[in-house]
Amino acid sequence: MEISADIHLTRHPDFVLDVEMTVQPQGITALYGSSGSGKSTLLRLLAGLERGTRKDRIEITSGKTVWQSEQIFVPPERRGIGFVFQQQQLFPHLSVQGNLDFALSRQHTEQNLEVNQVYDWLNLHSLLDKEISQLSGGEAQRVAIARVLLNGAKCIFMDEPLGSIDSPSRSRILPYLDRLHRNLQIPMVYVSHSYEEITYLADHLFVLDNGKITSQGSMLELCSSIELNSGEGDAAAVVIQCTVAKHDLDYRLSELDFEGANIFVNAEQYQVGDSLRVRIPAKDVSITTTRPGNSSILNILEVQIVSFEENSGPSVLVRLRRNKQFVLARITKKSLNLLDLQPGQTVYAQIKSVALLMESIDD
Amino acid sequence: MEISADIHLTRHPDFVLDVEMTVQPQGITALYGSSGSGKSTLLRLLAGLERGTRKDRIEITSGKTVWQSEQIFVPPERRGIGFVFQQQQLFPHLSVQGNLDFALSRQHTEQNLEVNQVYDWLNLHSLLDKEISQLSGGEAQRVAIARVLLNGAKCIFMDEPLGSIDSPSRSRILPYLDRLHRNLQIPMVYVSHSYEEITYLADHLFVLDNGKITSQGSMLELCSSIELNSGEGDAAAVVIQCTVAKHDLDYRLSELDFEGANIFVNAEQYQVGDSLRVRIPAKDVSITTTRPGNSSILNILEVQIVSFEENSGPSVLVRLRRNKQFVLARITKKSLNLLDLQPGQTVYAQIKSVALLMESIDD
Amino acid sequence: SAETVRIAVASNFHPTLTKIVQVLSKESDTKYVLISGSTGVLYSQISNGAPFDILMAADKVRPALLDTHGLIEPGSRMTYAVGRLALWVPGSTSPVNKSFLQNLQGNLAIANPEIAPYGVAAKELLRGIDLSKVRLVMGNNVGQTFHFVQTGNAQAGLVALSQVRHSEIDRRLFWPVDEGLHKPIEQQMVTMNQSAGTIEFSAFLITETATNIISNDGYRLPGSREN
Amino acid sequence: MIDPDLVSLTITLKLAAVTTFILFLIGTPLAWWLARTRHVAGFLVEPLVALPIVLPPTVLGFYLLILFSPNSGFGKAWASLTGSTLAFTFEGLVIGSVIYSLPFYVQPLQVAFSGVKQDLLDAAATLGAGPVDRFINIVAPVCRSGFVVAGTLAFAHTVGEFGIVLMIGGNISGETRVLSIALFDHVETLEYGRAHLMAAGLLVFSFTLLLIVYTLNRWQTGRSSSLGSGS
Amino acid sequence: MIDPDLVSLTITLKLAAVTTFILFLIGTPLAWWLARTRHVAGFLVEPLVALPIVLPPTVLGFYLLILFSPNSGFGKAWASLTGSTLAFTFEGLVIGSVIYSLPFYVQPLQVAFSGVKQDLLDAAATLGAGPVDRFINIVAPVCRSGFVVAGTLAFAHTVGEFGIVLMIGGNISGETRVLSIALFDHVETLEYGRAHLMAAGLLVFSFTLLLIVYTLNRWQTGRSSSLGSGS
Ligand SMILES: Nc1ncnc2c1ncn2[C@@H]1O[C@H](COP(=O)(O)OP(=O)(O)OP(=O)(O)O)[C@@H](O)[C@H]1O
Ligand SMILES: Nc1ncnc2c1ncn2[C@@H]1O[C@H](COP(=O)(O)OP(=O)(O)OP(=O)(O)O)[C@@H](O)[C@H]1O
Ligand SMILES: [Mg+2]
Ligand SMILES: [Mg+2]
Repeated sequence: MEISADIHLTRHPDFVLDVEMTVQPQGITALYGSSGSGKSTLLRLLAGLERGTRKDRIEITSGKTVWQSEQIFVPPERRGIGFVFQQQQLFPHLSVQGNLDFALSRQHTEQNLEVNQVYDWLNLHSLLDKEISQLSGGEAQRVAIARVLLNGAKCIFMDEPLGSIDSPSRSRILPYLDRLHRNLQIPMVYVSHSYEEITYLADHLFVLDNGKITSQGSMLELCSSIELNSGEGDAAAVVIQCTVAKHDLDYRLSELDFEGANIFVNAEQYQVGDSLRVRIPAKDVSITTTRPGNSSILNILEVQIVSFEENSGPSVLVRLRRNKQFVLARITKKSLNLLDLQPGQTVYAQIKSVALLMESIDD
Repeated sequence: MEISADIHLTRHPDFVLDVEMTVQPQGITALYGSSGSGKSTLLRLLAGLERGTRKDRIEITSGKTVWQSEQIFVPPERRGIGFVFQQQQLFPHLSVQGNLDFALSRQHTEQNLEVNQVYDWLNLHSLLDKEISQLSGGEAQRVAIARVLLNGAKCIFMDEPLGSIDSPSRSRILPYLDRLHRNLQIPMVYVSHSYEEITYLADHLFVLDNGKITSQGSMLELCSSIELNSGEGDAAAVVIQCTVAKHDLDYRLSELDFEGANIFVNAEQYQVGDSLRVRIPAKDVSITTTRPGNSSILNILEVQIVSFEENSGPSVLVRLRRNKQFVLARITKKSLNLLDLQPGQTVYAQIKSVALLMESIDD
Repeated sequence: SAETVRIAVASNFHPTLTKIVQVLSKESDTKYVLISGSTGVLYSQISNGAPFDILMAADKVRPALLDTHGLIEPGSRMTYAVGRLALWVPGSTSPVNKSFLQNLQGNLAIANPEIAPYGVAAKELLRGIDLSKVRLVMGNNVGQTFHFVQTGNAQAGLVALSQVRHSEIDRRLFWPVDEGLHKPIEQQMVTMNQSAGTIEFSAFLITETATNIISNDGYRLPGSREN
Repeated sequence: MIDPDLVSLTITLKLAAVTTFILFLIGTPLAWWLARTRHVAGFLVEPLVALPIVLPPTVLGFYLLILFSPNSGFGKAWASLTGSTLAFTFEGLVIGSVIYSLPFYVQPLQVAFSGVKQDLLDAAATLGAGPVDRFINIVAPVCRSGFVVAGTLAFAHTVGEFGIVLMIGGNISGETRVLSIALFDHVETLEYGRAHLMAAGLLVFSFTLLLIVYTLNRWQTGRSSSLGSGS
Repeated sequence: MIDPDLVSLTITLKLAAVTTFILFLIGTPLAWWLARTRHVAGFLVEPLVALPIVLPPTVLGFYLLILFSPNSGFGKAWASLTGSTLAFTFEGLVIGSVIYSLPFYVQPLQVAFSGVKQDLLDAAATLGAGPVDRFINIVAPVCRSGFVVAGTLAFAHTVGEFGIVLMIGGNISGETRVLSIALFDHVETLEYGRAHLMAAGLLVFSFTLLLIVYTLNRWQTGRSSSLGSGS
């Protein structure tokens, strides 16, 4: 299901959404942007929950089907999509079970999804008999996610679904979402203002700013750009592609091949030869000019300095290349000067070992 | 305003809140716990938004005033508290300005708070004329926070207020909240499931698990315990107390004294001699047995190994002592064995420089 | 099967007619159905096609109008009773008579002269009497006028003699108004068709059995003198 | 022989039930439309719906009588279609009651409907529920109290309705003589004992009915909103 | 001389206005209590409020007449307190209309009130708003449509009210002869021309009034809920 949209919509008094985009039929597409940039509005338009007025120009197609044009409007219930709302919208007159049954009895497509497994992932078993008014904030959000998952949508839209979910639940849900779209081939459009969440999840990225798309492309390509990361502070990170080389079962560590170098990580659940994505936060990367020894840091890569971020703060992002892939390091300007780092120079990037995190780790 | 509570409340069918606690009259008290652990319920009881039934035992006092006992019930509007709700509750019939005016005209205490400054901090100027239905999720949450701040409460309760707020706004709001309670001496009770948020903000901590308090105490003391951190994965962190020693304006770095060692951080807005709290994530700390050189890492502390976490995973938390304070390091078991680390051994903790983050940094 | 005859009857005559029909039903197979209402309403309904066979009005105006519009059996219009007015003073300690009217205080209930024939008569009776001390309250029909007095909200009322008789009011508490003091309240009936049942009923109405019931209930019979 | 008052009771209940049912059929979508539309027509239809209340029922009845009469275009058309007239028939009473009770049914329901959050409907739509599905499975249960109040007002109002029925019904025993008219007749013809008995019976019956309906409604509402106010 | 129909119009409007105002004063707290209470009394009061609807107005009027009479305890007490009786006075009409219109005012409002989220009231309370403040500044504006519908039903119903007024009013021109009775009188006395004119006038007047009220309400509601449904 490939969704294309060409939208020009005005929201009184001063917000204009002006977007042309194509949601890839595979993987997770993230809409990223600050508060008020138009993420929810765009998502609601794609879902058919807003129609715009006569003055707006809205054209949305899904594959060869026109969802919205000047003449046509396919209502949301016939678009086969699922939607997790920013403010959860459970039906107050139904119990938790009732809400889930509502979704189950209206599946968009038949899905051989293990209902019990969804309950496991979202830890719902003890909640099924509760009334909606008896749920805590996080519990309600988990029910809302389950409701959409059980609905068998052909594409799932999520508007900041993890805002009120605690980190243990979050780390159970994130890899599940990842698996969901990979195994079931269900594309997802995921709205978030958390760069961290997005680097965990997204395959494709659209960055929205004040109603306009400022960058777009594959996450692997975009994420190492200094522009995208420079505003992110501690969240700055890259995603790299590695292959499983071998497992060390004693230490429960696996050796990954990253452009000829080794990276150690806990990945025992994968097969040797599997291709994995690994996220490296910039602040976890330090630079040495000589190969360090006697350190608890296992991951040391020989890399080449490509460029520096230009800014006035105390720290600086350094873009480092190893063959075709890039990592980012955030270091102080002081270190930059002390070590006298220059573009083109070959240095060692130390990566705090377990700071390497895969989207598929199940804690 | 010191709030004490002794609560035994049963929620049909199977939730029991059994808590005895005292909220310190200064600083930020955090209620931390997973989804459904009873954080919101406790906060609502303290605020007088829930009364319990006759079967429950609820005793709440504020200083010498009894807020709730078997005979007495002071309604929420006379407790002089402010409350930011988990699901924001703006008045739909009023504009943003109307909502803020509602709070301003009902101030609990007179406060010489700069209205415009609150608007600045929360970036509200362009929103004032909007209707509530026209706000994005994050905008609404910012208005809800402003509404409480302008209300001049003697104590502010916040129930996961930052869930739907993007990181730039968050990093503007967090230090402001910090300053607010320090300058205006307004205590805060802050509910969160984000350990990160809590290590940024909290002075005092209550950990709730399934309706019971499992640990409590000052953040500085509690935070270095392995028990508290071992479930937190990447969020594991300690907070340490340092003193500003000198400023290096060229690099915009300041030298902090931490138990006789130097820590470099951007803290130019503070005076030499100021006491600061610094947060050190465990995953940003690596261990070397010899003093490292030629590294971009500026902060290297000589420390003593105290203990290790016992677990079956690939990584391990190491508790390190420097005089009276502690830091945590998360390293792989592989490194632990390779370096042959033992309790009592003296090692070097490398801390990725700018991973040091103070709650008061204004990006 | 037996014929059904629907008789629309002014509310004030309804109790009397019930007695008559009871007697008649013993002698006849015909089923008589009574529909009571105010003459105005019944008139509107007949004008608009109501399935009534006989109308027994409280006045002669509406029957005459139906006559002119050709809605009735020609020549069927006849006066079946002449209503009489009574001054009823429930709380009275002295005998009630004409002079009582002069000294009346408080609420005096009469039927609305604009719609009810008993009201017209009352108005005539009161002409020339000083009413500065009384408050005239009007019932929409003579039935309501009766309620006003009966519930004690009006101290006196000009009601139908038939009503006080029917309610077995103490003889000393009312005065049957002399008929000379107002124009006679002629109650007329018309029939809308010539079925066996209507003919039977019209015939029965002038039998002695029927006329006795009528005069016992406080009506004068047409043609008879005051008694 | 059956007591004619019992016959009147039967007719009354039948009339009230049929009227409420018809109002349920036509008033429900009307209320929904009024609660949701932003179309200009809404501005005109809304006061039109309320209009029957301001005309005294007897007057409304009078105009309906004229409308139903075979002399009017409508009455003629009806007669040629069905072979009978509307005045003085049960069908005529139903039409009159529906018109008169329409606002009492539509307006409380409209208030309830406008309280339904669009967000809930959006959620239902994305779960695959079409408009009718949404209405039946979300709007209706969420607005149950509104339906109870609307239905009760309409039903009770039809039971107590008088003026219209008097005018267009013709007070025909066994056909159009409803309880309210029978009761009125008893008062008018000075049969007070009977009138008191009937009024008391009506009150007890209605009170019991209302008690049951409202208690069920309260109980249901209480169940789903539980004790506290939740989070 | 002033047209007596105009006098009736004035009295009618006055009666409707006073009745609606009194209902506003006593019906509003009653509706709020009914919407919020979990007390058992709510179970009994709720059907009691609805009860006046099922009694035909004329019958209700008849019982009021008995109640107002100096022979009854209430009538005696009233007379000794005020020196006058209630029957055939404007005050009496007001009492009758208030009783009869009570359910039409209370019930739609109750529906509106039960739609007010407790969370909003909680928010207002923690901002320092006491119960009255909360009611006036949160509940009332949020339930504006409910008030409009309740007020309209009560007002319109009093204008069209007929049976009770007929019974307890005594049809005194300039005091208790209201429009509905004047109109009915015209019909009864076959002054159809005048009746048509008056009915038409009443309809146009009411329609205009309702149009204004509902349009203002719609416009306000539209303003605050905007075009889209927001997030
Ligand atoms: N119904 C509306 N009428 C007018 N303006 C609106 C409306 N809904 C949203 N807006 C404005 O449109 C802009 C985009 O809103 P949107 O909800 O899409 O933001 P967002 O990117 O989802 O933000 P957040 O992360 O805070 O949820 C905001 O400035 C908002 O104020
Ligand atoms: N009204 C209620 N009736 C019965 N149980 C309730 C009620 N409200 C909450 N609960 C239950 O009480 C427990 C605590 O709820 P609470 O809202 O306090 O959790 P929380 O710690 O705030 O969680 P979260 O982080 O998800 O908001 C949960 O298990 C919840 O299901
Ligand atoms: Mg949003
Ligand atoms: Mg909570």
